[in-house]
Amino acid sequence: MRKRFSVFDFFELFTIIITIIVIIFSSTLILAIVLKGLPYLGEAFYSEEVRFSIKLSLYTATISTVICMALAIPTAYALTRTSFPFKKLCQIIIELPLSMPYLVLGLSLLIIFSSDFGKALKSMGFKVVFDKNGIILAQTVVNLPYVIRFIRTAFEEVDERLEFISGSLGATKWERFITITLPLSKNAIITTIILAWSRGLGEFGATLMLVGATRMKTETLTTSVYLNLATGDTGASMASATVILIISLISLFVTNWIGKKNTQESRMKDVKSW
Amino acid sequence: MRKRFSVFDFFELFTIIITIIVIIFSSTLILAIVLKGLPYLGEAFYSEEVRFSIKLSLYTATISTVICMALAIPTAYALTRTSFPFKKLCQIIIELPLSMPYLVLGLSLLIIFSSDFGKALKSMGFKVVFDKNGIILAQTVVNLPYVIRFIRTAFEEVDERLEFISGSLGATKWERFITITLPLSKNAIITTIILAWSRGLGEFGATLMLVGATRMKTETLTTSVYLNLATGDTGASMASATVILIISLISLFVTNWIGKKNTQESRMKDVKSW
Amino acid sequence: MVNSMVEIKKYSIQLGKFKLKNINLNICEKEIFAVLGRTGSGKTVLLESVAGFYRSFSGEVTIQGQQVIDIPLEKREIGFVYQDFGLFPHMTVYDNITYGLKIRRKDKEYKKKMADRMAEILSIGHILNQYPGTLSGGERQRTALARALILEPKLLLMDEPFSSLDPATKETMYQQIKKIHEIFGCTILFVTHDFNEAQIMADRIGIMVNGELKGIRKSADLFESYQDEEITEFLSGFQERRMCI
Amino acid sequence: MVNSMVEIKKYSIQLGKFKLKNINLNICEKEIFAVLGRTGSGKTVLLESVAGFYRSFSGEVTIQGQQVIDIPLEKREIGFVYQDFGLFPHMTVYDNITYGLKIRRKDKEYKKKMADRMAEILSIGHILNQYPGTLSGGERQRTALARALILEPKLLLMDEPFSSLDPATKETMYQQIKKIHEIFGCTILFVTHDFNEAQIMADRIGIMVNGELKGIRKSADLFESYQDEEITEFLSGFQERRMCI
Amino acid sequence: SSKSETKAEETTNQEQSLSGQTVFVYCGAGMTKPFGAIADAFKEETGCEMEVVYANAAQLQNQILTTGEGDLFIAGSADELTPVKDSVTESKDLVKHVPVLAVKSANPLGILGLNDLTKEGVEVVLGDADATPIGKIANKALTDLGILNNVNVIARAATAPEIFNALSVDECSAIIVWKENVTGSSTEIVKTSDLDAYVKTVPAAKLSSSKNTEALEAFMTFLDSDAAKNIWKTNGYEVLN
Ligand SMILES: Nc1ncnc2c1ncn2[C@@H]1O[C@H](COP(=O)(O)OP(=O)(O)OP(=O)(O)O)[C@@H](O)[C@H]1O
Ligand SMILES: Nc1ncnc2c1ncn2[C@@H]1O[C@H](COP(=O)(O)OP(=O)(O)OP(=O)(O)O)[C@@H](O)[C@H]1O
Ligand code: MOO
Ligand SMILES: [Mg+2]
Ligand SMILES: [Mg+2]
Repeated sequence: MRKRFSVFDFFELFTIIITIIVIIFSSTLILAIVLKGLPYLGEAFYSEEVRFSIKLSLYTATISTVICMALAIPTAYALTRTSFPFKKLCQIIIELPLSMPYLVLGLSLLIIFSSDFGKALKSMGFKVVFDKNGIILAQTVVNLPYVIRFIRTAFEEVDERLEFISGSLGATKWERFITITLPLSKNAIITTIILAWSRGLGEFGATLMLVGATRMKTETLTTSVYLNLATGDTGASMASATVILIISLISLFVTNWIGKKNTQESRMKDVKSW
Repeated sequence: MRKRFSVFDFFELFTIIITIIVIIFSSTLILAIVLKGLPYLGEAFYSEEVRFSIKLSLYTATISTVICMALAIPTAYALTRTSFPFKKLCQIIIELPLSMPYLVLGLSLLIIFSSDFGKALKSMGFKVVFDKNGIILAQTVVNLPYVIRFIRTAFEEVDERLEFISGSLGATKWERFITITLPLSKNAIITTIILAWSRGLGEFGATLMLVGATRMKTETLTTSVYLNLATGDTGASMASATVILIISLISLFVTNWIGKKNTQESRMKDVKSW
Repeated sequence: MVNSMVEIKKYSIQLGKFKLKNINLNICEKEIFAVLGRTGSGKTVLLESVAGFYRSFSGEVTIQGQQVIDIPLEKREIGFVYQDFGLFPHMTVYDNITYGLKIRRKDKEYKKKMADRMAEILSIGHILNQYPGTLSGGERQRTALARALILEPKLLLMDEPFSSLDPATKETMYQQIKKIHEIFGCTILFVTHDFNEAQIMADRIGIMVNGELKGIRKSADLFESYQDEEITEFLSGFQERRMCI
Repeated sequence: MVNSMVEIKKYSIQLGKFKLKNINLNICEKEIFAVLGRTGSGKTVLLESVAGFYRSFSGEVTIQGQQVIDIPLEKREIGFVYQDFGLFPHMTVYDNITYGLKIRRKDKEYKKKMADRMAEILSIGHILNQYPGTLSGGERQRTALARALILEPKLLLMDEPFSSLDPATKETMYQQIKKIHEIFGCTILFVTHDFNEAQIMADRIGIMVNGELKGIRKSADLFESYQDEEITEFLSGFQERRMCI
Repeated sequence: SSKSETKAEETTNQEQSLSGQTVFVYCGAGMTKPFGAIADAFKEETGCEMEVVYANAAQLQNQILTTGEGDLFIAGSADELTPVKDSVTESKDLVKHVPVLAVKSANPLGILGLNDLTKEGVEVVLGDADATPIGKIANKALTDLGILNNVNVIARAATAPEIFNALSVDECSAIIVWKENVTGSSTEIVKTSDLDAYVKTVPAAKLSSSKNTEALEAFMTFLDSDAAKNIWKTNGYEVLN
């Protein structure tokens, strides 16, 4: 009889091998960028243009993520917790832009915000086309369908019985939502925020279409990557890409730390890998 | 005392208003595309080129989704259910490309697959650059970080105690995974598949970089949108975009139907909206 | 006659193949009413019905004269101890217990005071910082009890509230609940499988048989002879044993 | 002496503030052993320890001479009836019950035959198509029992397996489990709060007091005098009541 | 369709020599239409497979440099050859690439030449001055006139079609863009000679990586044919002699 059974059975081994393949591939991908970008990185950090676009990227990605969540959370709530006519249809309309090329979404935005409606907005001081606002808008539109879909899925997984119990203890719908539904979908929401923010940083199809790429005005890091690539300046381009990687790295560290599972919540913490 | 309390309280009303805003916005976005594309749609369907790109789009998006899932599910399992050294680091490496502009990922792929390694692959019959395979690869690379992240989150939410119980009933790790973990994360997985497939349909940044757009050979619907836009042929471009919308619509209907919640699983089915 | 707290009239509901049939019950203010019955006979469904959990039924359930489903959930002021506890997994025992107080915007000191009082009554002081996932069965049950009791509800619905406790702890619980009942003056409707418990605690007892509530009577008269054969059969097992001891 | 099935030697484990201290226990083949004890005293932790749930402990637990944590989980062949049932929420009762058989690649007919037999023994034939979420407490408990029993395990660990059942159903269960025990010849270690149940079912009884397993003796001698004050106190409540009936 | 089949057969009979061979071309995305037609015509005539990768100039340059594959590069302007000059063996000019000044139709602001761009209320969108050839041209032209700093450039776009989009959705009053970009009835080209000095040529550059001399030479010859020139013309390009 095998006394000390190997810790890895075949299936586990298989998953670990796949993981190693994915990691190798991912590292190669990253290295290919970093190796090209590294020699120009110092230069990039000294460039005012790059510093401007770092700020603009962080600013727009953050604001668009906030807007996305502010729209998506109520929408996901309404889609999963209330009943109104044509709900399924509404849901499909909301999710339809999922597979649109970002370029098309950008063009669509350009058409909408160049219409009389957009002109009216502009005269009221809310400029979108060729403006920072447009970057935020483009990122929001690109992300919203996903974000809604993921938060909806998360809310659906929450045990509604706990919400009922919370209600019977005196919590209004709003309080039930804040104290039960939201905390119980915390992990999915953190993941979705990371998605939205990362996509905000990396998006350029819709942005270029709606706001163009005016240096030092609407130039995000990603636009900078694009412009430098178009100029033939691959080094500077990869330097900008490396900056994005660094930002991404920091944000992943931070969110990993926030999203850590509370091991105190069950008896299982000690029990991994039987 | 108010006898018939209004069905909508303020919070619910608020979420529904937000939802309506989102729906209006989403419809406008879609309409702006469809209205431009509709007059050219008939023409598009008769064009052999469009028919080819529909097929190619469906083919590549489907294959890349399959590959993505085939890589992501084992990886997510290894990341959540096994222990190996530097797990947190591995996880971050895998998720780092999240915020990369697709263009950069495409360039990175181009660099890797034009290297001696890529040349060797090519001589072995696996062509990537300027080839269909490249489209699949680009879509896979673009989607993989998200897909892994979402499936990982889903697996983390599964009650590990049920897996232990399954094991104590005689199930090997593989069987536990297939009968417990996977079905319990079904909804999240369906949502992730929709994401990957939709993004596969809509992606063009990485694809264009890696394989360009050769008519009737590597022209997907999305590259067709891009090329027509670049030529100034907005009508044809929007017609292709409308085709994508139609495909998307069909797929959403189908998946909505598959992902329907099994209301028989609890006593709550009758109980909505207290 | 004293005021009636819960009135159930011609209440019927169908859940899958199971039917709760034509329930008629009047529970007075401050009364303690116990429901006995075989497993799967519909006791939990009855309690859930009183709490207004279901929407598609016939007949009516009123609490203090108001249709229960017309009262918004958060205004019903019903304490419910669920058979499977229904604790909030992401909150510590302390946060679970004081949840209702937090919702009512009570200040920290008040919450602390009340939680400590509850913890003392139910002897769960040592687990206040644990999460429900780490608790023992009996600890979970008492946490669920504390969460309902802390709000001093007018109506307390308890579904087998002592089933996971050892006899010694049970005894203490009986005394504590009786004391609370006296102080708050709440009405209690509870389900139990323990005839002894029903007799100790309740003023009246009803027996649920296949979805029908039968043989409602004073708890002292529980073992008096019944017309209904099913009831006799249900009680017989226990009676036999009681005799042989 | 007969062969020993479970051997626990100097077993200690710490979970949060709780400690299970220096457990020593030998359970023979085919023996039925009951664990009594106050709520939160560590009975469930003891059962989980025997099943090899924890990894960081001192001392040892062996099953038929093998360290339990060295046996891969899926080869342990332990039937475990969990206190909170642990049913698979996405499977019907039938699929829950036959889960172990499916894993063992038994054919459809065999599964059906066994499931029907279990359903008859435990009277759950009418709920085979329901999902756990819709079941009553007692139905869940018997589903959990059926899922463990259907595999005819050599060792059966049951954590308060009849707590959600009415007295009449309980009586039937005692008979059925005893019958099954005779036929399969399995060893049973179970936790209960019901002294009567322990005496009816068990050969020997142990009492868990604050993480220590004390006063192990023949079940007939349960109420004989003890040296240990804590045990005497624990048993006293029941004894008093027993006397007054 | 039976007609075209017989036609195809005839051509196959005439010049079977190139069938089975492939010419691999990189072509600027802006010229997708005319070049696609030319490639089709060449294939029909010779049976030679045409593989054309369309993308913007920068992507194409990257692909040429990174992969070291391909036979021919058709760029939007001869300047685009600079980054890949080491990979180019010889190039020849095909057609003129004409930059124009475009405004809303009916020219509401009365813009008659580049100097009018400095007028009050005129908002201009141009290409990025480094990344797009058309942006470089605009900058050069305005700098030569000494008015670059007086022109209200509200935005710069990354591709020519995006510049044109800005005008066609009425987000600006004037643009400088390639002639073939200006389509539709909502815009018009200003008749001025201000940009005549900045006309570029579209080069066809043979790449050093080409291993397919015979087919490539045949195609280069075909590019000089009337058939090819007519295709350029019908797509709004001016053919060089
Ligand atoms: N949604 C449903 N679909 C099908 N059957 C249901 C549903 N809800 C409840 N039932 C059935 O109704 C019956 C009564 O359930 P209930 O929970 O009231 O039993 P109970 O008297 O509380 O039993 P126990 O003492 O075991 O808790 C059970 O047989 C249960 O299976
Ligand atoms: N991970 C943990 N962290 C902190 N305390 C724990 C943990 N696991 C168990 N405990 C504590 O250990 C004690 C014993 O738990 P156990 O479940 O064994 O009790 P029990 O004897 O089964 O009680 P009951 O009869 O109520 O089920 C409890 O007080 C419980 O709170
Ligand atoms: O078609 Mo171009 O070379 O991107 O202007
Ligand atoms: Mg019940
Ligand atoms: Mg226990």
